[in-house]
Amino acid sequence: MSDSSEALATHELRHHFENMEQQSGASSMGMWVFLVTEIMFFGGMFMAYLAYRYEYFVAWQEGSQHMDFWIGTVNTAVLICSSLTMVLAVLAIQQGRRRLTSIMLSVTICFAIAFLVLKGIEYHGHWLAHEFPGSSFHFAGIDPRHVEMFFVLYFVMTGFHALHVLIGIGLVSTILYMNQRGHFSTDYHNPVENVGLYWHFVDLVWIYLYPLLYLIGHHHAG
Amino acid sequence: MFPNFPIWPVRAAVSASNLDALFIFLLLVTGTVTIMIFILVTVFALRYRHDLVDKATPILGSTALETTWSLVPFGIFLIFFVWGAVLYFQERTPPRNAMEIYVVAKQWMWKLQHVDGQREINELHVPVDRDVKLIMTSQDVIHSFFVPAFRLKQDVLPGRYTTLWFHAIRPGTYHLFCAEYCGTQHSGMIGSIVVMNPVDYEAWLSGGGGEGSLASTGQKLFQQLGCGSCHRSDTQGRGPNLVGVFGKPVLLEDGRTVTADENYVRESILNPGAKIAAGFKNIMPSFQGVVNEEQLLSLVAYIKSLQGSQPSGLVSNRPAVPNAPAQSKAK
Amino acid sequence: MEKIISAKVYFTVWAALMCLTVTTAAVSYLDLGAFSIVLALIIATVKGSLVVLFFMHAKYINVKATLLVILAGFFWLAILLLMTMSNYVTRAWS
Amino acid sequence: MASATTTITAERENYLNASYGFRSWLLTTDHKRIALLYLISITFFFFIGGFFALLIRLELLTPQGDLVQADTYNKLFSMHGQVMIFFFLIPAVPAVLGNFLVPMMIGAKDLAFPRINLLSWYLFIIGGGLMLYTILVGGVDTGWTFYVPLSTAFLGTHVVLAAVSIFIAGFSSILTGLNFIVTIHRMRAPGMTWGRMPLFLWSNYATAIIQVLGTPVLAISLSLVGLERMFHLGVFNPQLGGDPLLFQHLFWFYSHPAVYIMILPGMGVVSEIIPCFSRKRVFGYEFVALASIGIAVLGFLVWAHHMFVAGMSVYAGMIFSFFSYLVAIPSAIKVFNWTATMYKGKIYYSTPMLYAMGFIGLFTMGGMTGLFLASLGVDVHVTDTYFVVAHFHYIMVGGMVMAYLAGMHFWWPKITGRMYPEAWGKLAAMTIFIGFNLTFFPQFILGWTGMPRRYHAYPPEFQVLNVLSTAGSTVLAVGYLLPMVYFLWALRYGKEAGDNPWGAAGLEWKTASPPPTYNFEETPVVTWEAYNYDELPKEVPVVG
Repeated sequence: MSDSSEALATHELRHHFENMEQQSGASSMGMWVFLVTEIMFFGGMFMAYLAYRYEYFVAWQEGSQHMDFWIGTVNTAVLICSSLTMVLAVLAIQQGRRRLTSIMLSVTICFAIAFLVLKGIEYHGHWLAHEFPGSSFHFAGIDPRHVEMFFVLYFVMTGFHALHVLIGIGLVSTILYMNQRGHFSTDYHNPVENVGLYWHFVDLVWIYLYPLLYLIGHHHAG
Repeated sequence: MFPNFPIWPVRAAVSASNLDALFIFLLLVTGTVTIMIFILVTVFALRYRHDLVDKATPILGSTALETTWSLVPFGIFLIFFVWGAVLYFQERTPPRNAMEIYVVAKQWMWKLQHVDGQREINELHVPVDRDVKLIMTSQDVIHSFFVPAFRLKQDVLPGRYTTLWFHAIRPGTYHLFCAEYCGTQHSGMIGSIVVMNPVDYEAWLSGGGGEGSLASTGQKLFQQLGCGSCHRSDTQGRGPNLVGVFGKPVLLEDGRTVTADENYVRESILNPGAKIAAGFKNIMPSFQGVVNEEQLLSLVAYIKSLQGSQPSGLVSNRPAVPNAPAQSKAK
Repeated sequence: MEKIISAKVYFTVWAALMCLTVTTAAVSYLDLGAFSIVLALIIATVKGSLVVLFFMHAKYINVKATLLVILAGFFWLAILLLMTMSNYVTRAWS
Repeated sequence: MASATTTITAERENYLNASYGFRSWLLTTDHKRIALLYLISITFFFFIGGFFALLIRLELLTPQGDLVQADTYNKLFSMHGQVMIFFFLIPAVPAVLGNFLVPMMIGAKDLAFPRINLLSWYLFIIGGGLMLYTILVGGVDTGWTFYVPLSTAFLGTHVVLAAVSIFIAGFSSILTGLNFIVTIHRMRAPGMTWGRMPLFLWSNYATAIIQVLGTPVLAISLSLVGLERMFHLGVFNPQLGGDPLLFQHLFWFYSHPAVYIMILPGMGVVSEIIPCFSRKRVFGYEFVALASIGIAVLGFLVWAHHMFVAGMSVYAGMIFSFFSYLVAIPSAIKVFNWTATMYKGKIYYSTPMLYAMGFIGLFTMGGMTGLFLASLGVDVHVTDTYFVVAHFHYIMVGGMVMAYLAGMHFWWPKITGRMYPEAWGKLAAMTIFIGFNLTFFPQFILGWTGMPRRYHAYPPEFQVLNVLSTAGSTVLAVGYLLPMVYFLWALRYGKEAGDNPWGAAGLEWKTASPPPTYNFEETPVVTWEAYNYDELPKEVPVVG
């Protein structure tokens, strides 16, 4: 994210760097630092999840049983596949195969859109089941107040994650456009790598969200 | 002295004397070090003024000195830490048999309720030389119960009980402040603590028009709400028998154990499904919105007063017939 | 400076991730008590490590400082979670 | 300011006269120009925050609370805190002096990501603009702490607006930190090893660590507050099932380390100035350097000492109290080392040195009173009273603002190429020192005797000390206006400074004043240790 604009105008070395190696090292490190801030951003939500799961154990179990297990599982697979195509896009540009890079980026975008569509279907299901927190929320089982909080955290966490997927689609599209314009080559492809890092991070967050939200109460429901 | 220029707050409780000792110790130690640094900076600045010295003497540093001025402060800090922690632990551990007073804070007043039924607003009368324990909650935002003369402060939280205890040693009238910013009239949420001689206190108690003890108010409410139809005083009820439960560990349905303290009783009334006692079903309705904070406190006081002759130890309260048929509506 | 990893590695990692997803989903049908969540998180951590090490090339980074950045991220997350939980876990003690 | 500075040193091309016009400033990627943009912005916010402070002090002149209404007073202290912390103190040294000096001190042409640096300033301006808008449409009265459920369910003011403005300013701070970390790691000139870096860089590096790791947690906490308030979602509000203490944990996870964001760079400034005006290498370089990193790491383990009376468990309180004492040790190490640096030096009482010595004194007092607050038992009494207010003003204003002014005087010749009037500088330094102590020392006593903070009206016995404090604040205000005036005067009428008026070590003094756009004619190669004053002229050329 950070460096796509950084390199937009220029193929060659930016004036303030001594050489390409310094430039690409700085760019990848900058991206990692940015991802660390993302870890801490999601960390705040994981903290809320953890504290309340500890306090309202039963409600968390209950809430989890109302997740759409199959959509969650399929979405996990979708994101893993998109990570594969993303890393293959990076590999292709490293080898200078620009056309293959474009294809792989396009497939990644398709997977990302599929993820969001499935997420939308899932949200719609929750809406119909009166599981949206707020005045329309209705829950018949034990401890409805804290089950509602489970749903608050569910929507906040998956909502922020979906926002990141959306931003990811924008970034991958930008990279795709730049690649079509011939911006990248074997020698210069930092932006592709950085968007790749960002995309894998989005996958990484989901890898934890999946068990924490979908699996903790599943055996009771299943 | 100077009535409008105090430099030391009044010492009116045991906690105040304890704390003052630590405070003076801290003041002496930190004061000495601070003055030492001031003197060193001043002396160096004067002694090594640029026109008195031809050339600075290069010194790189000294590991021995660095170690010393890391380890010595560390040792001193350990004393501060342990002393402070011990005081804190004492302040947070109310003695048994303390006289209990219930506090409900709201924007922007203090409501105080004695076990015998007297209610007060923004003023609390307590006897000298008695352990007094406050059980506090808020019905809106976070407040903080602060009595400078006792050197005590505790935030008062909505949705939970916090406690505070003191042992007053000097009769008099002392400030009660709200110390946690709580909205527009925060600075108006002040009151006073009146510490009285036992004789005066008895006189005050008999003068106040209490409407029966807090526990008896709670008992009435308990009957009004129909709690007794399930929480019977034998083992046949659909809910646990509450006699002698208070203060004991309770085995929960999911295998965990909690202590039946004020917060557990409160949670079980407002949010019965959260921690169900082992052997019982989740059939009790929530009383969220049905009882207010003061009524809740009276229920807590009532349940606390039910000190029956149950054997101590882990109270399981399991009914004689496990999972008694109980699907009809509770209440 | 940069190392090109063969597509074979990526496909292997992908296959492993898919298998682990199926495993964790399958295991969730069993009631293992408290161990359910532990197992699910162990699998998630294995999956996460695979993503970070191979897809994100952490295994191949030759700048030590960048590795330090990654470790710092997880270390600070642990500080946040553990230190806060110290309050919740000990709340009932007194 | 821009047009005034461009008239000087016409002969040599430098970053100020390299190009002209608004576009050349607003679209610049030169770290030095961005530093000046930040300087103007934060100075503006400093005076806004200062104005609120003066109103607060005027209100407290009398116990009745008769100058402004209670809700106005609450808005005043809330906005004083939010403006000063997020729009002055946090960006002050890193974004102004750090931006200007970090690349130069390591011998680089610019920061690693110049455009991101500019983006960071724009985010600051957007956040700051929103904050100004919040103030203009009626302000906010949450305190700077946004405690729930007060902020999410009870106040009718512009809470979400203020939260969004701080959220955005937070990203500006993150980007500055990100840039510094990468720059210091990847852009050092040949020979500029970690062990040769000036301590200002070490402390800015430590600051950047906190900015990058802490700020996102503030961002998510404020987001959750906004969501709870706007959509009535239960996250923290106990009436909706939440736990208000969780908010306090998340908030202080950032906001306690944020105190170190504010003070660490100031420590870096002082570590530059004391060796220069003692003409001697800093005592125990490695220890001062590592103490910065130590503070950054340990600083993350102490946050809940703000919550000792909040209803936290006794055992958690003990853990956090212990770590709070631990983090005091690196700070103590620094104070001892600065003092030891003066020993057998050749000391010049220049303006920056006066500020630096003032810093040592005031920071020591702030730190020592911190030991009272770290002690569980004492904290119960003095927390949420004026004792805390005095303590953190000794650190933030006595420490940080003194250090910031010290740095501004020290590097003013480098930034503008002109000297400020030395006599006026000394006068201002003395005025500020006296005014500061008069303002804030009485507040220690007020707090100890029990006056709670954030009180609009107070019992009459506290009046004498409050009057003293208000009197001090007027002296302090004059002290802060003085540098403003003579700095502007010096832009046009100041003596030309020359490249290195102080005879100081450090790469920034080896280039022209003001420096050329790319800082150095050619990339410097460092072959010497930091603070090699024994190899430099034994006297300070200008004030000597």
